[in-house]
Amino acid sequence: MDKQTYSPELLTHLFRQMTLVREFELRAIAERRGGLIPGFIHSCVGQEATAVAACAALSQQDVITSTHRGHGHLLGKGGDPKYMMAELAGRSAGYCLGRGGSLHIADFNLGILGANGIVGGGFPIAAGAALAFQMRKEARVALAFFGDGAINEGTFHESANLAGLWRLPVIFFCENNLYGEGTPQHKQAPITDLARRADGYGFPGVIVDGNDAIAVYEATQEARRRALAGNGPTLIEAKTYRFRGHYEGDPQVYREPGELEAWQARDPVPAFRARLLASGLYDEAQLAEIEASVQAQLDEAVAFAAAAPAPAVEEALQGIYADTHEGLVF
Amino acid sequence: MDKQTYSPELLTHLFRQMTLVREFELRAIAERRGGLIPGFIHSCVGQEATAVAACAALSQQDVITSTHRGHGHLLGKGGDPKYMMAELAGRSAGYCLGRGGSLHIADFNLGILGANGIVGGGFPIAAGAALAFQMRKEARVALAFFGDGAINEGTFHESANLAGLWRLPVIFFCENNLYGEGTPQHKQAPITDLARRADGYGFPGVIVDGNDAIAVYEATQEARRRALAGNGPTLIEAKTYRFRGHYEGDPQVYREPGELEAWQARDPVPAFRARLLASGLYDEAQLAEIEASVQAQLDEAVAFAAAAPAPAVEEALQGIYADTHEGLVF
Amino acid sequence: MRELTYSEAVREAMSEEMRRDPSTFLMGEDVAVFGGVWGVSEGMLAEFGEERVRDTPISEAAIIGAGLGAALVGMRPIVEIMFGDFLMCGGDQIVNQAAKARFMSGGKAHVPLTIRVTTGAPGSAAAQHSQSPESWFMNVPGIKIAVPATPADAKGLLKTAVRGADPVLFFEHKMLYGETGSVPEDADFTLPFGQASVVREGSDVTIIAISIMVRKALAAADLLAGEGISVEVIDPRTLVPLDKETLIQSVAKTSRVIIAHEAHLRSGPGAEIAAVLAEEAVEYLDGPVIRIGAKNVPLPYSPVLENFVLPGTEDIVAAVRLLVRR
Amino acid sequence: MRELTYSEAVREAMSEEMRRDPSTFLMGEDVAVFGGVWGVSEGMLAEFGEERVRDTPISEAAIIGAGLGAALVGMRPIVEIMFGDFLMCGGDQIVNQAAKARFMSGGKAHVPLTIRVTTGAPGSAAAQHSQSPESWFMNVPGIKIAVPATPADAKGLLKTAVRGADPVLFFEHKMLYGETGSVPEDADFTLPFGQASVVREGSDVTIIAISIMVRKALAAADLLAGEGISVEVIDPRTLVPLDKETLIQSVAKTSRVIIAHEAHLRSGPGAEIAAVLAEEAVEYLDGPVIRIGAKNVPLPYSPVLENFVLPGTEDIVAAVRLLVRR
Ligand SMILES: Cc1ncc(C[n+]2csc(CCOP(=O)(O)OP(=O)(O)O)c2C)c(N)n1
Ligand SMILES: Cc1ncc(C[n+]2csc(CCOP(=O)(O)OP(=O)(O)O)c2C)c(N)n1
Ligand SMILES: [Mg+2]
Ligand SMILES: [Mg+2]
Repeated sequence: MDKQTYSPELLTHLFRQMTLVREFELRAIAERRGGLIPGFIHSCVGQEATAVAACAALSQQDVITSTHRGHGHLLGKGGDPKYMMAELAGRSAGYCLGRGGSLHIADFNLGILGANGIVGGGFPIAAGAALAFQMRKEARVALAFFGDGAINEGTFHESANLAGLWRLPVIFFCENNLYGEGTPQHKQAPITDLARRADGYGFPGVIVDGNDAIAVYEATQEARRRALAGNGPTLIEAKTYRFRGHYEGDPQVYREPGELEAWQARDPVPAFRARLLASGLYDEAQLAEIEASVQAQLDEAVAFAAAAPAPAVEEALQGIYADTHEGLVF
Repeated sequence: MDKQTYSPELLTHLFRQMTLVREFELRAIAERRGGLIPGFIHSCVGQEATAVAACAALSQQDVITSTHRGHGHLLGKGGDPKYMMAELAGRSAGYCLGRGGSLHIADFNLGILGANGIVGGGFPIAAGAALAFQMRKEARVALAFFGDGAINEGTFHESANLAGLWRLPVIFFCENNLYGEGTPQHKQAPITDLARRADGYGFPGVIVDGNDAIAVYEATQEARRRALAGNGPTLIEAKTYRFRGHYEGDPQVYREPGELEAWQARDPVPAFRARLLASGLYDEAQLAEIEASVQAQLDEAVAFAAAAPAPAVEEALQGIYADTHEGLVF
Repeated sequence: MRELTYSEAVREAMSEEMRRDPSTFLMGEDVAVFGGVWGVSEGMLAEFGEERVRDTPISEAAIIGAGLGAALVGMRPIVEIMFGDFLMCGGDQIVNQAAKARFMSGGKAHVPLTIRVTTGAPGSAAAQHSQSPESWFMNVPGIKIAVPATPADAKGLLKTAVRGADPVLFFEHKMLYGETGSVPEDADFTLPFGQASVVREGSDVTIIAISIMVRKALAAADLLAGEGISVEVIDPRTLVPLDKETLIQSVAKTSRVIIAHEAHLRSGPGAEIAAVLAEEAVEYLDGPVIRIGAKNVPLPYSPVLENFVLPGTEDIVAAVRLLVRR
Repeated sequence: MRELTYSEAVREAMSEEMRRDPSTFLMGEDVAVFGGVWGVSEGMLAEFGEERVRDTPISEAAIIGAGLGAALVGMRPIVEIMFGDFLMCGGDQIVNQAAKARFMSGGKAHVPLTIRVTTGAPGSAAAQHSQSPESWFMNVPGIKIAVPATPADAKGLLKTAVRGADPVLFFEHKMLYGETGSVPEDADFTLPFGQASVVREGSDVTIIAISIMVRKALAAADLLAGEGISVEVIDPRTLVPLDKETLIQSVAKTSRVIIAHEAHLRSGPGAEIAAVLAEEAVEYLDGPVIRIGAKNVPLPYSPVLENFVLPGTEDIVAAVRLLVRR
């Protein structure tokens, strides 16, 4: 890591956002226990590097499709923790006015086309957005986040084929965290390196250490360059691990002994912190200050969510159609 | 081709059945024009070698799933042209009692799990049959026929993944005839050798000359051996070409100039005939006799179909459920 | 007004909208070089080029979902699914993605996506190519459903669908493609969703007829007029939204009602319409709400069987006589 | 009889059938090691081993279709789809393959395939994990649909489904899993499809309640009894086949009817039931057929909104009062 290659803005951004994602998840979990948050949480603790660094390689005009484990992606793409927390709390001040919850957060201004409760649901959407960019000759890409479990859905195949065929500016970003719910990756697919699948669609598949923010950033940047140059999609497989249950409350009966501990030793957030310190570009005080600012931001987010009023019941019937037809209930 | 490797029974079978498939299609087309047959016909003229030789490598206990272009598969697997022709004519003497037609012919005794009107509909069914064989420790395989267009359906991916993962005794047999309806293969997928896709599922993909019956037979036999040995699926891609329209009546605006003629020069039926003669194992009279017997069989089939009565209207409401519930219409 | 076929009317609507708005394009299996298996988009490739008239792989989920993705970033796609029977191959992208995107995002997503799809039995096409699947999606809030019965309605409703900002399932009946009718030339001719058309006025019985059954209802009405029975024929034109008012008013007038569609009877579109009437028009009803539709078996191949399963003019006539003579 | 939870009843039915018949097995996402995300198959892996209790990849079309393929060659599979919301990911294998295989083959295919799937809103699970999609498949001839409301019904109907030779969609309501009830111990206890259960007899109003709404209807009936209103509660138990007779007889007695389900109102199962009554029981009706169900918007996340959208006991009570006091 050196100054020449990585601007301080970038490094600070990566560190701050990874910290934010980690702490956001821990706060959300605490607030769920505390009763502020009514729904499920699928936290991405342990996967901060993929979410943040992949998004860091994108422009604001680029778009992403996210998943059930989407908080990191959304924060990475610029999502405001205030509106996210309010959404998790089911308030109308939230991103989706309390109608969507964790699984459905979207912000079209930030290029977040939506988290998704359907595994594999985002693939065709990302391909379609990329098609629009290509047709309009815009220098934008679409990135689809997905898991090692999701790659086995038919939508992956259909979308990868379409994207490869039309050389769409899309990046298929697989967070291979070794499990889909309670089923290990090796019991979901006959191959371990999922990047191999790209060849069947005529585009490159690359494997990257998903706990190394810089490696993720570089791979994504390269895929984006390819896409913008008209060379089509890339499949990036980032090897990573989720530290908490599939959802909060998951008894986690399925883990291999010692596996969690081994991965925790490679926790991406402290690893990146240590690297920044080692590089000499940052000192402890600077990082602590960033960390404090994250905490302050989250204090504010939680306070915002807690203070926000619950939606009025009539809101339940709003925002379903753009074109209403007077006098008709439908 | 020599006596040692290929028994006269096999060679005669291949020649006779390929001739039967070709002539069956031509008869069916004529009878459709003549008004005996009411529905669409998707003929497999030009693709006789794949259908017949792949099935020849199977046992009667093995099963196949077929497609909209299924007459060759069915005849290859032992289907009786009489009941097929009667089905095409919509008579209750037909395989499906006139309820299914060309797209839905099935014969469970012969291991024909069904033609299919849904492109890609047969993949999971073949995988499931193979699963049953594996669980019951039966020495049987399932073979799924499909086209170069069908491989882009999500069901291919999900089924190939499942089959590869569980090492199911299944053969994915792709008849790559260069078109899906009016769209050329290279406009449907970014790769031309579809066999490449097998690697993503951890099993071998092989390419074979689909107009060479012996090559098809050998590849299928090898795949079957693999499957029975517990080594899982094989994807066979047979390169071939369809000589007639996607369906009868197709204006065929989409063909490359000269393409049809080039492939007709490699017509699998006369090619195999010539090879038999050249081998010295057969003389002209023997082959002509086989051809005459095919014609006689088809005369009989057409006569059978034409003479068979139309179904009684009440039959329309029969055969939908196994378990009926007295007094309840549902 | 000149006469157009239903097929030409659909093509004209698409072409006009594509000329009008560069963000509109068409994609689907064989829509370009082949011109659509029903010939509906013939000639459009030549006019608009392969960027905007796109042949796709055989991948219904990707086709629908890519349409959705393009719509979410500002395009106005028309996607074609060759047969309504195949909708479930991409069903999730309809019910969980396109239909819900706006609501789930708190009203922020715009989904100007039109899914054109054929419906109905073209004759001996058997169980997987003959269905009328309109009602499979009626339970899903967020998607509108149009079922035009005439060339003019096809044009006007399709243009409304394309210009709108909501996802629409647009069902074109295969056996109507060749039917002709006069169609307005005005390039801004659109028809509102949720407005039924009183196709024929009458006083004794209301027939609420959907898609191809409008023709059959009119034929029945002609026949019955000879018996002195005055039949009102109403075409809802869109199933979601449904113009309850017009239906209820007609029943208030005639006090007898028949609902006719080609979809299977059980839980077809007629179930919802009958339920609406049983709830909101029951005091006007003098007799049962009769539904006419395909019998509850998959569509058979043999013409004898298929004719028996499909609803026809004679079924409507018989039902009207039953209602009137009770 | 001992008390079991609904969840235990489902597990017992599966386990008994698997002990009885080696051709029965269970597969689905996380059904083995995890014991099912709802815990329904907990312990079954230990008893039956990983050959017969199989975790699958996340591939709904392959899961359903592989179940069908295995059924066609003589197995008797139970496949689980975790949420009813995901059924359209494998929808084609249900509607065009499993449902039609027997009919299209002229009655020759046997399809002993049971598709177990959860339904209903578990609370703040939002639009893609809360749907009650029963009616999406009711229009499709060839597949049966069960909607058990009690542990005993769950056991008896599931065993019938597994032993039968037709494909069945078996909807288990997530909020019923923890409910207890007495369940027969007889290993051959089965319940016929197409036989409604008169859960509570009454004379003033009939409530036809589906799945979780049975409980809410009973609660409403208790409340209303205090007001001197006698409510009959009927649970159809299977939607296909539907026991029209019992429903009609009840309406003949009470002349007032409410249909309650958690599915969205438009084209929910209640549409079909209301239509049947409007056709076959109209002469008994004294007042409108009232449907109660989720409002026609996707299920919202926020509890305030979700409660407003979902139907509750108070909606039933209000509807009954309206009907009786008219
Ligand atoms: C179509 C569909 N099938 C199943 C589920 C249930 N489900 C939710 S998350 C999940 C596991 C996903 O695994 P993976 O893609 O690896 O993502 P991860 O949870 O590991 O981030 C499953 C099976 C779903 N939401 N949608
Ligand atoms: C799910 C589905 N999508 C589309 C179709 C329409 N269709 C029928 S055959 C066909 C082309 C199939 O191409 P291929 O798989 O190459 O088979 P071939 O016709 O060349 O034998 C298409 C698009 C269909 N029947 N089912
Ligand atoms: Mg995972
Ligand atoms: Mg082909």
